[in-house]
Amino acid sequence: MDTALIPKGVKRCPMWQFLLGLGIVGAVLLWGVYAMLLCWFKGLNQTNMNDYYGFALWIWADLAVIALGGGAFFSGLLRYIIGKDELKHIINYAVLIGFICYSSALLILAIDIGQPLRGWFIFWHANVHSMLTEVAFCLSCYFAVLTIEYIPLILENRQLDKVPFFHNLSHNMHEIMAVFAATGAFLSFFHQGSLGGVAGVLFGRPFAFREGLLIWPWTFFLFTWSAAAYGPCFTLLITWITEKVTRKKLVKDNVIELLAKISGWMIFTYTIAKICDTTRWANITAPGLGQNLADFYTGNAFYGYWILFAEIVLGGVVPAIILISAGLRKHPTWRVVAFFLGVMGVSLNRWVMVLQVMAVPILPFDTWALYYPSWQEVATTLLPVAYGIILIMISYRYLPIFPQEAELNPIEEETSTAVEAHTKSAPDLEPAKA
Amino acid sequence: MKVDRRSFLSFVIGGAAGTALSPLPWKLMDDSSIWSQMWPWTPVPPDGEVVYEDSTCTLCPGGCGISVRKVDHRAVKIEGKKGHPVNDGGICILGLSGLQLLYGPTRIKSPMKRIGERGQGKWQKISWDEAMAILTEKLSDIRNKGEAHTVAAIAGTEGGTVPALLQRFMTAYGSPNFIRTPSHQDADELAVKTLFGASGRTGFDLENADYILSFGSGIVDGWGSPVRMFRASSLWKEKNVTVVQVEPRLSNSAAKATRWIPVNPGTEADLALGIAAVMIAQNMVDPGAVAGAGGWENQLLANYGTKKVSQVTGVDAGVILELAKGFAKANRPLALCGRGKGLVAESLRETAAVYALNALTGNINQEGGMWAIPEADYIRWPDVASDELASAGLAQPRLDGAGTGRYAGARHLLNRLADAVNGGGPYPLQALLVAGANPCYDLPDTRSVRMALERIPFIVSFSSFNDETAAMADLLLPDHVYLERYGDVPVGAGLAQQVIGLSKPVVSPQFNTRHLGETLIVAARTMGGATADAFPWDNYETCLEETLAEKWDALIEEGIWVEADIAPVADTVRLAVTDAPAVQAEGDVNSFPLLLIPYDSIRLSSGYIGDPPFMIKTVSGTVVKGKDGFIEINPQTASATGLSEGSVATLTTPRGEARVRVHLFEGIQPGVVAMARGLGHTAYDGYLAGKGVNVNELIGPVEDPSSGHDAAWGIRAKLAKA
Amino acid sequence: MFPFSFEWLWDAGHIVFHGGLWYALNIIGIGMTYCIIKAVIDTSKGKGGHGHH
Amino acid sequence: MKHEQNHTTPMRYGMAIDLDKCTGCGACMTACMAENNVPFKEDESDKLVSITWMRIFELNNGKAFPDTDICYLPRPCQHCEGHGGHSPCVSVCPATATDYSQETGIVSQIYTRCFGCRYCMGACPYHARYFNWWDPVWPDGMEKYLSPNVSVRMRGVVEKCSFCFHRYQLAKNQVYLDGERKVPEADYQTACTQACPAGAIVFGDLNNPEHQVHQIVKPDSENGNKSRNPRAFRLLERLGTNTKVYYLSNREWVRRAGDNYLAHEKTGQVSKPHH
Repeated sequence: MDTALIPKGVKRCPMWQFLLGLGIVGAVLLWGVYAMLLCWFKGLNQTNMNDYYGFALWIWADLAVIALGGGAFFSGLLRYIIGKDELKHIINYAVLIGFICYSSALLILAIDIGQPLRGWFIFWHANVHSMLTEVAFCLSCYFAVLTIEYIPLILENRQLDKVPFFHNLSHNMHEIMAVFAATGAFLSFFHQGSLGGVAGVLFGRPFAFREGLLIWPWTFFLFTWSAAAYGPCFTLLITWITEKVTRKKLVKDNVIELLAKISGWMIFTYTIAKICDTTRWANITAPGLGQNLADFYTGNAFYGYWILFAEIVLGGVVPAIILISAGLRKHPTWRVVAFFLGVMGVSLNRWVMVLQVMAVPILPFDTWALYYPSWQEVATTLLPVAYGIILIMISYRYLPIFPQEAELNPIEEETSTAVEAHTKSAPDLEPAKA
Repeated sequence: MKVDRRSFLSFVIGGAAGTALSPLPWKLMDDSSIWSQMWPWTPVPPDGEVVYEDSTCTLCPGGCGISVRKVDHRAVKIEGKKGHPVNDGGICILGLSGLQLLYGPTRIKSPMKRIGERGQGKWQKISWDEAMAILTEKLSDIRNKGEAHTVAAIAGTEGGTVPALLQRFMTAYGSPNFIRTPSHQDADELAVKTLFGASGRTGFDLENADYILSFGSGIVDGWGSPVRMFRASSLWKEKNVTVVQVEPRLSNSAAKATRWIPVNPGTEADLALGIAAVMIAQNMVDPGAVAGAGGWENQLLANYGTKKVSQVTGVDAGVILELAKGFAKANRPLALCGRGKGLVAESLRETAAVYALNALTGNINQEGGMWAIPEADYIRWPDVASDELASAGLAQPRLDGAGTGRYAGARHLLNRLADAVNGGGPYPLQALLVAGANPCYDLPDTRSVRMALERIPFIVSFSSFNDETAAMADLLLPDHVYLERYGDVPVGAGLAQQVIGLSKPVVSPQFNTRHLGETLIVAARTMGGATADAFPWDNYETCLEETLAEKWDALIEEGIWVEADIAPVADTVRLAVTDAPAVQAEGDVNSFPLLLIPYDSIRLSSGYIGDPPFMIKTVSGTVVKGKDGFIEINPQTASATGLSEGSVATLTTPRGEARVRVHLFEGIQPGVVAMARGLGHTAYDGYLAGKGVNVNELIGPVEDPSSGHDAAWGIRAKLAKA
Repeated sequence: MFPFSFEWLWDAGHIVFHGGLWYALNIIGIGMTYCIIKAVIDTSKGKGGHGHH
Repeated sequence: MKHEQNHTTPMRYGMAIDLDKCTGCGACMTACMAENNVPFKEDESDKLVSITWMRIFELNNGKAFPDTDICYLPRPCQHCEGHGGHSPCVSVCPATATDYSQETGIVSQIYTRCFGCRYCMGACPYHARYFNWWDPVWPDGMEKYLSPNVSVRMRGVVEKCSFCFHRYQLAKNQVYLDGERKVPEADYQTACTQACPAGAIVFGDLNNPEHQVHQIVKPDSENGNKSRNPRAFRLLERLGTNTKVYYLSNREWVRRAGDNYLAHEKTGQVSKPHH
């Protein structure tokens, strides 16, 4: 039915199966959209946020998806600037995941603010001293870069590519993609960092506050670093999930192992830095403000020392060790466990830096503020997930996302035509000509 | 025209680019921000000329001067009046919230008659003429049958011309049943009469005292004239005056005091007498102000030995001695009583004991001491010439029994009304007029009060607000609120001078309401005969102006009239042997092991005026949460019952049962349960109704054997996990 | 965002921040403009499409 | 963050609140609500979503009966100066909707500029900032008492205590008409100060030696504006927020409750604010 749109040389599931899947995820999407409209029209009273908990579930989701979407900028950096050429086989997917993460982040921000119609004030009346301003600018600009990186992929759809203008546009964009990738890396460095700065500059909150370099608290660098470290983990995890769902091998192991190894070393170095930061904070920064670890991790029903352990050891040390040791890395199961732990670790870090920051009492006579999200918050947080799955489904079906797919999954019947199609469409599948 | 794909795409892309480059999106963005900056449903208060109008607040007996800021003829803010002898610029939380009462949804906006079942809330708006016709016809009918005495009137206060007009109306009409709402004023008046042998009230020169011994008086919880008390409290801090608060619970007053003496509930009188006994025994008494104390002293020495008192009160013997010494040795010591805000009359034994302490130091009618002064006496109307029907009615006994027999000492016993109406009285009531009072909420054992009201065939409420009693009425004749009317405000409330404030209309009446004085004058005139003759004034303003006579001009000019130089009613206190026993809490110890005591908070208006939205907003989340009301208990009491912070429990007393939540508080004696007054309203609006529990539903009146006044300070209770 | 908004100051913070911002925006803008113009030219030269290259 | 040019010396309006006098009566809270058109809902018992520019905290000494003691602590916006106007909230607002005035030392909030990101609320350790989760709705007729001097806030923006800045503007206009240069102490007082029946709040210019608040606080400008009065302390002084609301108490436990201390640290002896 839609065979004309499906890339040559690959096989896709029947239409009904595709539509059924789309329908199920679409239902979740609609639920999320309904919740989003409630938040817009009835206001943020639809959430369980409160004056102590001004940042809540979806801001965590926001920070988490941006960290996880870091795979796009870091893979781009490695591919286009550092010149790790093998990564061209996964860069498309990294870009797509990044695009999903960043568009979701922007959508979440649009739901989160009390006056969405005035959201553009953040640009218009920008306060350059605010980390959030930096976030907003770099986030929007980098989203533009991701869009630019994603457009050629769309234009490579079999039908669109037939339009000469689109073909040329796509070609030209590939030609100068390194420039965009470099700009993207620059922007990412700052907005990932600024997101870390968002918590780190809060000198009114000893739990979040960190000293730093010039105007940037240490969390600035830690966030950039962790996004670069864990972003590829997420790209690889999603790739693995996609392979499981499609029951196909989509990316060759050498590509995956290369990215996993880089990610592993990044996580390793990041974790060392994080441990140094935590040690300094626990022994110097916080006590200097009259507080110690017990104030942050005891006296409430949820936040205990376990979260520190889970973040740094389970989400840092363990995946780092797995990914940097060749034996474990080459083992598919261990590798996936590491990806999973890594994704959990960075998500937990963002959780701690948003939600626990809000929960810890600061005034000595105040109490912990624990919060649980309302269904509207859960729905709006699931909305981007559903949206992401749908975009992946559509993109995977109609765009040549995985350059190695056809090679790894030769279509056995009609061998002659397939081979012909394969050779013929090979240039179409070539994603990037740097 | 053939639209191919290429031209279509060009059109879409070109159109999008063209729109983006045009000013349209920018204009729309700008418009949206302007629109979102002032959504049409967000009110924009109109600007206008600013004027300040002074008046007197009547929301409590405190009598503060207020200054109302008006913009564009709207009252916008109430502030304290600077230089006013009572509050000098200060103001309390209730006074500040007055405009929410004026403009609020709780107002009764027009005269109405009941059309549904009682309490169903179905009303029909009627004209004032029709309303007055219903009232006067009904009253005339009863009177013409020779049953004028079967009409009763409940008033929130006796002071001022409006209550006086109501009282006069009752007299002219022929009913002895004008009943004032109970308060510590009842016990105070009786104690002054008993100890000084003359009618009057006490006044306290708090500002000049140098040692304060308060037996549960809520010095900063709304006792006396609240703003004056706050000011005094701060003054004492500045002058390092010792303030001792005797109370089973760490109230705000106790927290502000220099020293808090936790005492077993209901044993304050014993402690006072114990201190007196020490003073006598150790010869620390100034005999000047005391007469005939011999017998009393002997009785004291015999019955109130320090050891025994210590046992009863739970206060250390050493502490009793210390208190006695501190009190006696101070230059100008002052003892106060009247628990909390003084909402309950309390026993003569307790009040007299505390006043006796003052007398023993000789600090009577002295600077920094307790004064016994006459009530302001400016209402001098000719006596009512009763006709035959009136005389017959007035010859009947009062329904509450006050003034005769066992209750000879009492003037008003509203606490006995429910019983009387429910079958214990000499005759049934045919009609009840309620003004400035909310007995269905305010009296102990509200259930029996409601039951009594259900038996009364005709109830008229003059209330300005949808209160619980108005909800039970058959006819609503709403009064103006204080900011819409003239009125004289004689201030008692423990002031050592006589002060009369003037309430003036700050804004014109907002609704179709009528001044109660006016309503009474019109009613009397409509009824004709002797009743009309007793009301010779054309209207209320004339009445007020004539009554205040020479004070009128001063009041219009200054808003206040102060008589500082008043002759005390008497200078010596006559102490006599009494055998009145201590007032016990109702209920038996075995089934009800705990003691429930109500407490007062300045943030909870308790009385005729319900908490306006501003005030209820300030109430802590450990007093009300959602619809749940809290009790305070000591963690020890809680763990014995298996309760923890916030857990739900059932509180049972001999009078009722309520679902409550638990707040653990170290500042309360183990075994004692405290509950705030002022919650659990069923009437008013959604901002107040249905929140918490009305403690009056759990507590019943306990008669003071000496007077019949309600002397309940608590009730036995039990607590179970729900 | 622009020097004419009232909170604008010619201080280091604004110069560095907005300098970086406008620099990035310009690269993106110029890059895309280049791509589009070049694509228009290429197309007019008959390049691209239908696999004939 | 704009440095305004002014011919007179800059002012630093601030407060001294005597906690030994404060009775916790709530008049300040209510005066503030009435003065500043603060909205209310049917249920305000959840204090986490209850807008109270001035909020009274109840502190206790943690001791068991009968040694318990409680103290009330009124908490307006502390109008942090931080280091040179770098208050926790002002520096984080992305849209310049809140500003530190170098002229008066007042932290302002521009409701029509705020787009409700709530970052400032997260930054404020005093929880002095409140979000309008709901549309402000007054019961029919009650909107009559709203004051035109303070704009009614719309849903979705943050609001907070302004030290009754509109009163300063009115006083300043009057001073200008009268040909004076400085606003006299008595002409500019906040609604809470004016209402407090216990006289616990003293408000004025901390820089002006003639003002009572300066005489009570005796701020030490060499030492981060710490008070030289041994009774005085500031909330969370160690964070370097450099607040302009000082609290006074004779009770050691109350002074200690004003900041975080490690077990071995003594009140008033810890190191200087880190800024």
